[in-house]
Amino acid sequence: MIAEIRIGECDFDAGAETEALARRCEGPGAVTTFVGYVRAEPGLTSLTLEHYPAMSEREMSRHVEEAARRWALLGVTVIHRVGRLNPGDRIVFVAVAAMHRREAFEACEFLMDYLKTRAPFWKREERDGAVVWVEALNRDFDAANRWRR
Amino acid sequence: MIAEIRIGECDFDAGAETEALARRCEGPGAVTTFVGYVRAEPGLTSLTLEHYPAMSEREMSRHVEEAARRWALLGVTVIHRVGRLNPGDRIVFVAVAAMHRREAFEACEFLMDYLKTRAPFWKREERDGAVVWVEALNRDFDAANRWRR
Amino acid sequence: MKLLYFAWVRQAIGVSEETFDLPDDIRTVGALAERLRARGGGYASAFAEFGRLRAAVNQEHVPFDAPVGTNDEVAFFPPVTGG
Amino acid sequence: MKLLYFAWVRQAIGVSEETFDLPDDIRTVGALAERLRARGGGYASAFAEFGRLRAAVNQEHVPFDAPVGTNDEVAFFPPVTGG
Repeated sequence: MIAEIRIGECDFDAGAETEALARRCEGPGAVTTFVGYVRAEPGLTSLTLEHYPAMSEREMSRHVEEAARRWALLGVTVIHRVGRLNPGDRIVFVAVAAMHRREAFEACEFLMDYLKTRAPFWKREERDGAVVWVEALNRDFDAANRWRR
Repeated sequence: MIAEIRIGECDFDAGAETEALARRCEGPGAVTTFVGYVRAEPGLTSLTLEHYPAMSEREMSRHVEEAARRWALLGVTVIHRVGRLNPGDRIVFVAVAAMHRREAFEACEFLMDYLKTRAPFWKREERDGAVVWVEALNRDFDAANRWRR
Repeated sequence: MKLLYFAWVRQAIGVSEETFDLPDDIRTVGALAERLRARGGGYASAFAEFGRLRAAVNQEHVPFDAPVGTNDEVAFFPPVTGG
Repeated sequence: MKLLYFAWVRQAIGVSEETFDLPDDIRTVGALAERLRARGGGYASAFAEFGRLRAAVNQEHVPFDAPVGTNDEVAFFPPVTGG
């Protein structure tokens, strides 16, 4: 299983990353991807992401290892941006390559659910001139708990 | 809900399609995509896809409409290639844009499960010089039946 | 009526489409399939096992007990394998 | 030991990291959080409600009853909101 994990301010090209993953895996049947964006909402002018650098990459590696234990995966790419972003900007990319689509879908959703609830990133929004920290959502924890066993 | 459905011999650029969908939807939170490839398997030299042109696009439109009834979606792109393909070539692309990732993941998997079991496409493989029609898989019908209600 | 064949059904029969004058006594997809099978040759082998076939009337999936009419487009094919 | 603070915890306290000599009587993350709260000011507000805080020891998530040692890196932060 080939894993690539990147955290940084740089934007990413979802198509190029998808193709790079497929090539690295030499003939997967399926690649599932997720791209998360800063939503365009009235009043929202920017989103700033901070993280715990020593922990965020380690934590994401642990999630990828856990996914590889649960499903037959050929490769995974996880990219998470940090810093100041604008509405419509890409935030996060998860791509999973597998021989069959079911594994690729499940592992991709699992990685997003874990990333949302365990990877040490925090968002603050600038809304109508005020800066507010984004609150964690119960539904994200419910989503992550589905994978417990 | 903005839907785009294309069937033809042309290849596609998954990244450009993902971005085009996100732009059309004006600020979705999540885009989930699936890319299906011709698997690289020993002995497999080519895969040829035929379809029922008058029906395939209509059937795929019906699947997209059904997905839009079940989930709050902002946009969907479905691309299916036909003709002769080689190992590693892209076959199919499904992208779903939504405000939240759960809807995007579920609708994308639903569309793939329906496409696999209801869209009128047929594959024949050239393997070690012999031409064989691909047999439908029970697991694909089991996957599609999960969505029945 | 217009008849269409796909994949190995088409290969067995040797044509991809044909025009067919629907006899009055054929009212369902299954009865139509039986009549085609009775032609023998490639038709007999294509329609040997109905369990291996699927059908569409006017571009919609239908079971073999679905009705057919004289202006319908009826297609016979194996279970689909796209995606 | 090294202490790290993130998001509104960092903003309330006013520093992102500091060195701390762990007293012998503090053996858990929770006891450490209580001692920090007792400093008052920004610490008192950052640690006002433990239910709103999460912790990591040496870059791994831990509950508040987890042990801490003198060479650990301990981080306090709100529930994460990435992705």
